[in-house]
Amino acid sequence: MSAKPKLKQVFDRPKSLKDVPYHYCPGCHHGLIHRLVAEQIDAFGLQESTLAAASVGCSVLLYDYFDVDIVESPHGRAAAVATGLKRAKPDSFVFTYQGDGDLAAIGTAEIVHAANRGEKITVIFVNNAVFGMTGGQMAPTTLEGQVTTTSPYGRSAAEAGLPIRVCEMLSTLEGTAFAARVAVDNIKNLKKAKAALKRAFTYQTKGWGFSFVEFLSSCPTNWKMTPEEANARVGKEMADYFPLGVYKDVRAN
Amino acid sequence: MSAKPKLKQVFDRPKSLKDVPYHYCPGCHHGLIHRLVAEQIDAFGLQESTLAAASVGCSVLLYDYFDVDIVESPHGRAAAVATGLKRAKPDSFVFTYQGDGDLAAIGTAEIVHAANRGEKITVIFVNNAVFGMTGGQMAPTTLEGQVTTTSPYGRSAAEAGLPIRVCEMLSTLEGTAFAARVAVDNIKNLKKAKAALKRAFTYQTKGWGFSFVEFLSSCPTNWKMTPEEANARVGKEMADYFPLGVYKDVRAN
Amino acid sequence: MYFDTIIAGFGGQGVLLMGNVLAYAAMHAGKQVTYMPVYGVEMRGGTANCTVVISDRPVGSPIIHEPVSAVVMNRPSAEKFGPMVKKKGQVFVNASLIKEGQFTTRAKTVCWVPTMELASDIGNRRLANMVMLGAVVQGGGMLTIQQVADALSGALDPRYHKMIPANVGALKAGARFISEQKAAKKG
Amino acid sequence: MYFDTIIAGFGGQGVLLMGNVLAYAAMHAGKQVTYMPVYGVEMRGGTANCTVVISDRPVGSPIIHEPVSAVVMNRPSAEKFGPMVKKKGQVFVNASLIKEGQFTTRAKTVCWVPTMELASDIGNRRLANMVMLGAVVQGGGMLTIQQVADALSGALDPRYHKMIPANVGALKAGARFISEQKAAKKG
Amino acid sequence: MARRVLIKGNEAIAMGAIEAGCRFYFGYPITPQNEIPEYMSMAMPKLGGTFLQAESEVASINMLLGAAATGARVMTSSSSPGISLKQEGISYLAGSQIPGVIVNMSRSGPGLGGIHPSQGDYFQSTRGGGHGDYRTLVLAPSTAQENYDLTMLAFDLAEKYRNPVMILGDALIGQIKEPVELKSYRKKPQDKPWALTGAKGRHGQILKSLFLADGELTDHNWMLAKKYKSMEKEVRFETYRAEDAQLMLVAFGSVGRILKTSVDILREKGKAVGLLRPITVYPFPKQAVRQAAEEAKALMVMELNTGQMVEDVKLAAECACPVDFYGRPPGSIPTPDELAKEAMKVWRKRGLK
Amino acid sequence: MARRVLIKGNEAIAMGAIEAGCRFYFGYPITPQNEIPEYMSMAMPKLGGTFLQAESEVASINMLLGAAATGARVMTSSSSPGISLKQEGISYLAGSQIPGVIVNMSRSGPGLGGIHPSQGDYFQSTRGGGHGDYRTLVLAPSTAQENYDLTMLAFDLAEKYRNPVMILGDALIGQIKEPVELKSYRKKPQDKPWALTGAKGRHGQILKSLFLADGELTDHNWMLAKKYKSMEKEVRFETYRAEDAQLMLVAFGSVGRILKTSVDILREKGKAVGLLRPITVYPFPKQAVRQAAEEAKALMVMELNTGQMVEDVKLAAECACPVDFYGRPPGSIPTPDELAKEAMKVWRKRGLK
Amino acid sequence: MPQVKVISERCKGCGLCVLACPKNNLALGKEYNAQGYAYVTFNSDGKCTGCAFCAELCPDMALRPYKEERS
Amino acid sequence: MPQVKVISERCKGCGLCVLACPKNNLALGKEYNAQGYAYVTFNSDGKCTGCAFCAELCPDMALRPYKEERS
Ligand SMILES: Cc1ncc(C[n+]2csc(CCOP(=O)(O)OP(=O)(O)O)c2C)c(N)n1
Ligand SMILES: Cc1ncc(C[n+]2csc(CCOP(=O)(O)OP(=O)(O)O)c2C)c(N)n1
Ligand code: SF4
Ligand code: SF4
Ligand code: SF4
Ligand code: SF4
Ligand code: SF4
Ligand code: SF4
Ligand SMILES: [Mg+2]
Ligand SMILES: [Mg+2]
Repeated sequence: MSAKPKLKQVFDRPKSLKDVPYHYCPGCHHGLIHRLVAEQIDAFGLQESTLAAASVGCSVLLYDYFDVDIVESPHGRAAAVATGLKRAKPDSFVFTYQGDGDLAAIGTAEIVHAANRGEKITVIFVNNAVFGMTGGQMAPTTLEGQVTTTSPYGRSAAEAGLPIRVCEMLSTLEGTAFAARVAVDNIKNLKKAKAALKRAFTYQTKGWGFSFVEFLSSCPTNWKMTPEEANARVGKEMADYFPLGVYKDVRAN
Repeated sequence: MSAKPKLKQVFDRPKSLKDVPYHYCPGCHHGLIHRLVAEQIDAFGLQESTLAAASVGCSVLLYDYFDVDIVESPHGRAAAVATGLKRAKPDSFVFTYQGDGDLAAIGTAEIVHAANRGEKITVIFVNNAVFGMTGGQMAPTTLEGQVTTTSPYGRSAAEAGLPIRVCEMLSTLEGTAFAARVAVDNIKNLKKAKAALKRAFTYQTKGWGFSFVEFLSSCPTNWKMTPEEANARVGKEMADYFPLGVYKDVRAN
Repeated sequence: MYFDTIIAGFGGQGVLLMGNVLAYAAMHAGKQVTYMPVYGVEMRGGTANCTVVISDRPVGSPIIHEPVSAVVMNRPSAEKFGPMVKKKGQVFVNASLIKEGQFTTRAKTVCWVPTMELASDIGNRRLANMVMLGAVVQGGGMLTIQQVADALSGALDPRYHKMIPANVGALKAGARFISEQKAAKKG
Repeated sequence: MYFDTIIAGFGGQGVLLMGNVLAYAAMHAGKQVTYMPVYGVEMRGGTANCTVVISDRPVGSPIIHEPVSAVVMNRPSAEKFGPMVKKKGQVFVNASLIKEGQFTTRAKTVCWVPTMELASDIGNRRLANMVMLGAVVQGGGMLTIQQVADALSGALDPRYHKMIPANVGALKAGARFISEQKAAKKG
Repeated sequence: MARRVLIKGNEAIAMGAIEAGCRFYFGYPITPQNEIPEYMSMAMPKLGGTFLQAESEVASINMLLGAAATGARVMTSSSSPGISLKQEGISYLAGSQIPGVIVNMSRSGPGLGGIHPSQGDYFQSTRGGGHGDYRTLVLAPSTAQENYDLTMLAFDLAEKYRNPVMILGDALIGQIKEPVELKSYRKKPQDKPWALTGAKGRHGQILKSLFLADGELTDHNWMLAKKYKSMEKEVRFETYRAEDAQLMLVAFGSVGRILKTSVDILREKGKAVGLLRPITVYPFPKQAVRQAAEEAKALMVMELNTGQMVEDVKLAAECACPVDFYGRPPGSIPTPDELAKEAMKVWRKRGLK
Repeated sequence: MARRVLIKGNEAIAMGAIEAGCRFYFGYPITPQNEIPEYMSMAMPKLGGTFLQAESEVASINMLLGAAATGARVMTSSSSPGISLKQEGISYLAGSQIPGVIVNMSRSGPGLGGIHPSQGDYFQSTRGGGHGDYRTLVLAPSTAQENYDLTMLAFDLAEKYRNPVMILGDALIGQIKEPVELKSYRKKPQDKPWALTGAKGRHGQILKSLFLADGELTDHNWMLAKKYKSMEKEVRFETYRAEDAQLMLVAFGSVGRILKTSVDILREKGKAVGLLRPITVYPFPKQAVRQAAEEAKALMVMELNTGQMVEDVKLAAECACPVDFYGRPPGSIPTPDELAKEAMKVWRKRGLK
Repeated sequence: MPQVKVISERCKGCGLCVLACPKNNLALGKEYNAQGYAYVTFNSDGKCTGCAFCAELCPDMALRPYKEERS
Repeated sequence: MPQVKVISERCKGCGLCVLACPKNNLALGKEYNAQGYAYVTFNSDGKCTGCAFCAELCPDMALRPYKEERS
């Protein structure tokens, strides 16, 4: 009788995530993005030196999940808070985690200037084209025609303009060293997302400047879709308007 | 004895400017830019339908000079105030007049979003690379190495980043219909400035969208230069970093 | 007359609609009424609840710490709200998802309503909430089933008006179940 | 001892420096002193002024509505501050730029100081402000010229220390002018 | 005949505003007031009005400033942190005398705090959260019906005084669904010679708060102070079973409504307890409180905070009788029973019979 | 020996901060406090510290929040409109218990107003200009020397209470140049176990103001309320010729200093007039005022506004003697003579001899 | 044989793993967990490759794939 | 003959018109106006073309150029 081959666990939680359930809705990508960030913290050995600026949005409870030092930021101000953290503790790894309402609406000035100054921080931008936490209002990144609770007839370009492409806008600034847009709707994209995150972490740990990773993310609840439909929308409509890719990588050789 | 040929005045104040002296320092371009704007108001016959949003900066007393309806905006918020004006009175001609501290620092979110929404307003942006009114502090547009009262050792790119090129940044937004950077340091540039202003006015009066004219401007007082030196700096160092030209003109044929 | 209740369950179970219909019916019956939903972050994670207070006098507080009744449509709700109900109160339990012993309560009366089964019986499992509402009205006695049925056209979005007869059927099924139970107990 | 003055002129005339040197000298002489500049938008348009108060007692208000003296270096300043000076006060007028009849004042004493001419005489027209300060100190009597001269090294940026002897010369020239005038009047 | 509907407090505000002729709304989402922008986004396009979701609360108060400068009726709404961000703009509105209605469905603070009902923004609302020596009228509804009615009033007052008017509620007031009678608004068209409409047949005119010339700002501030004084005639309050009350409870908004039940409970026990509920919290019903202080044996203030309105009550009572206080920071809503118990403590402490 | 220098009030603040170990400054220019960022921009690089000009006041208060969260001593400064914009951030600092020093060299409002000395921000500073039921310690210096000394104190208090501390001045206090004795700061190194320094040898820790669980926010608010109560021991005030005063003047900051001369003038005329000058305006020197109200025949409050601190004085005096008020909105600075005259009016009105 | 353990109390029944599995090894079940979610079940009929795609794409980290150890 | 009138009370002596004039017709004077500025003076020795560059570039609109009317 041949010995049963030993089974090895090929996936586990990153250790910089606490072992607690998320409060996120079924199928929400926030949880997945958290994990990817935590994996890099582990990979770079940064759990003991990370300082995070949480933001206000569905991910406001970030600090219940990440086992690192975290400060709550007022809505939209995470990039300014992170600037304070990094200036005071330049040897720390500092990141923000912000939604599209947080970063692209109320926090526009803070993100533009943090990028322009070339703050040595890493910004995780979760673009789900909607204000999730507050119940599904229009965001600056809401697609044209998309129905939300404050665009009940669909977003109108004439009234509200077209969605802002943040990655592209920030890439025009001299201070932005790395900027990429990724998605986690399938394994291929997930791998690219991991690579982009890794690169962003590299930028900060090497002191190369401001790094920015935009995640296209789903919000089944407020999109009024099943998780599968929402997941599919990320790769289709969203990625159509917000093309995936690396927008800036000043140290690319 | 031949009759002396009659002399005709070949230059006069625009009528939408009140006949009062400016409070500006000798050689300051603000006064000149005021006049160019007023000339277009006259040329387009808009004195009776113009609503302006004044801003906070050396030009805060705009309403003492322009003979049109004007509301004071809190520092940086002129683009939001103008949005309110235009939405409430869509048939009016609405413009803002903002300095680089006002528009490119504290007012970043407001200008980005007004542009992105494609508000049908005209923004006059006076970039003199310094906070004039408050006594010469560093602005987001202050050139690298430039000494100001808050960059006494010269602006450091490592600490403060490089100057923001607003015209370029706003041009990436879908809502920006017209954007140009001009100067008034010599007759040639003055003519181009007039043409750009005219085009911006055309955009608004035809309802074509958001129009933006950035003026490189001098601040002899805070640059600690004579008016001539300051005037020369506009055309040299400033225009080197902030290239003049039309950046966007979506209706150009 | 005074009645209050907390109605709780998963987001998809239509608990807010139950509260709304009840409140609407109370208004039409000339009562004072308040309806109070949970809102904000508390909505994440898929649970929902609302509180309805019906009275002859103006309603002071729309939120109740010790309710006269609770309507619990799933287990987490039963665990959370069961213990809060007054001693003399009633708990209406969705017997299709909750089992005996899965929650505690001081309440004298616990009505086990097999909502999904009753709804299936009348041909539409999705009407489980209306079945429960019928049971609550019958058991609570603050309104008549007819008053609630009459309120449906006002409370429901016109898009759903064609569903009114089915809803009325569900209300009645729930009411009937309670009556039968009572009769059984008495008998 | 109590003395106050408003010193006013064009931005380029060094009026703020005059005030600073005076305040610095007062501090070193062990007096209580305040110096208050104008600031903000009022600075546009090229005029400047400051107020210095010197006293044996703590100074309550650093801003004076009816000053004991005013030092006016140009015509707009004379027009603005001349009328504010107390009846018993003194106005020090820059006679190089201001003519008789160009401003009004109630002040008993008006000293016309040809600052630029006196400064030219000692070889540097740009020291007109120090000439005037010498005149003010001599005329006001709140400090000695020596006290002011001694304060220069502290009040001036080290870059300008090599200019101290010239400054002292200017102070003295101004003081001498006042003494001579007084002597002339008496005589 | 007035239509009776079952609507949320927030919807009542939106509907009241629209009934009062408000056609411009600028806002930014925040719980627990989202039904206001959501209602507006649905209704405005149909009415030819403007709903605009701004990029922030700072932007929205300034859009309001711009639109209101043209003489239009304009509203914005938010909740505590967002209202803090609007303070600079509110101060400008007051300084430039531009009317506007600002709704604060306040949350529990400080900071992000929570979304529980709370009355922690009383000071901010009544004592110039913004800089400078200005005041805003502040209306504190306690039912959905009052939300509707007072919103209409808010627009009238804003224009009458050329001043920002605040509506101060909380999650209870905004989220509650109650029957509301939809009365119709009797329009009083007002002349607005100050409005910016274009320099047609006149010189350009200006709305501003900057006054540089000597004494100008002093005059401006005196004028404003006089105006604020003149607002005192707008005082509104409600009394409930106040006749012969030995202990008079004083509370506004959500606590004010809960206390009615407490008063009933206490009256049933034979205790002569009444309620004075300020409806305008600025201007504060000083005279009514003063009178109550003279007639009752004790006043008792109850608030969802650790003591804010109690200062106004003490200032108004002028030591005519003792003023007790029960404060309860946000986090849970007190029941009528609990509050009745607290009242009884004071009843006994003050030896009332 | 302490060095004596002639410096501006604003510079005194910057120098006091640096002496107290402040190495992080975030600000945005605004008159009349620009000498603070300007001094910092000059000094910080030499000290290995950080001066950062933020894109706005909103950004700067949040940079302060971030840097202070690591346990560093951090300062920001601004003036009225900028302080209004910081209110949300201040509320977050209070809620998350993060220390920080915020200077308000206030301007005259409302709105843009002007840059005249003014005391229109008293309410905003002492009564939570931001949302929620929190308090900040507020120090009100009246001389350049006090600017220096109180700034050092501000850092200590901020850390002691894990709370934002405000320094409230105006153009007079910021722009005046006076001799200042540069005392040296005796460092009291403090343990800051709450500071974010990286999860080394411990789990991650959190600084936050959001409390969602039932009752958690109530507890948090009670804890804060207790803390505010405990701050009362920090009360500081100065009396001037107060012995036997029949009329006690009460004023803070710039008016406080001007009134000293007025008191001298009145005393010379043989009038028993004294001055009580609150140095901390929150906590307010209630007991001192109460005692003055008992000992004097009348109190008189003078402010550069139309009536703010007078409420605190009345609340403290508890009707023990009449409280009169002279207010003067910004626009011109009152002279000692003018104020002495106003005091004489009250002297006569109250029949004092 | 490779296999996947489902931590049923963590599963929210979103179905994203079902989509992710190239071998169709996962399916939403009929049992509800305490949170009220019908959690996913693993069909261990031998098709699982241990590729971990399912776990990688599960937002809630409810899956633990195992694979034979290479020796 | 083309010429330029200087509104001396409006001139701030900045010298930008001096720079602008292709014919060197303008120069800063030695007289001060009431504001204390040494205002510019026009040298009418016949070189002025009435091109108005000076007026166009004067920030303070202190210049009024005149030109023969074409008939
Ligand atoms: C100053 C302020 N304004 C508004 C809010 C309310 N608010 C909370 S989260 C949020 C937006 C959330 O959207 P987003 O940033 O896209 O995050 P998501 O929930 O979609 O992940 C808003 C507007 C707030 N907390 N503070
Ligand atoms: C909220 C606020 N912050 C700061 C100020 C002070 N302030 C007035 S003008 C100004 C900047 C002026 O610079 P800019 O916009 O470039 O105009 P300029 O004077 O250079 O023409 C600042 C910071 C203010 N009035 N309000
Ligand atoms: S509301 Fe949307 S973003 Fe928020 S947790 Fe649910 S799915 Fe995710
Ligand atoms: S300070 Fe500069 S921008 Fe302001 S008026 Fe003077 S020169 Fe012009
Ligand atoms: S490990 Fe791969 S094959 Fe196995 S269940 Fe998961 S996705 Fe399917
Ligand atoms: S992806 Fe995760 S949460 Fe979703 S069904 Fe699969 S195991 Fe459950
Ligand atoms: S009009 Fe032309 S030529 Fe004549 S002075 Fe002016 S710039 Fe010179
Ligand atoms: S450009 Fe105008 S202000 Fe300047 S010197 Fe010439 S005329 Fe005078
Ligand atoms: Mg979002
Ligand atoms: Mg500028």
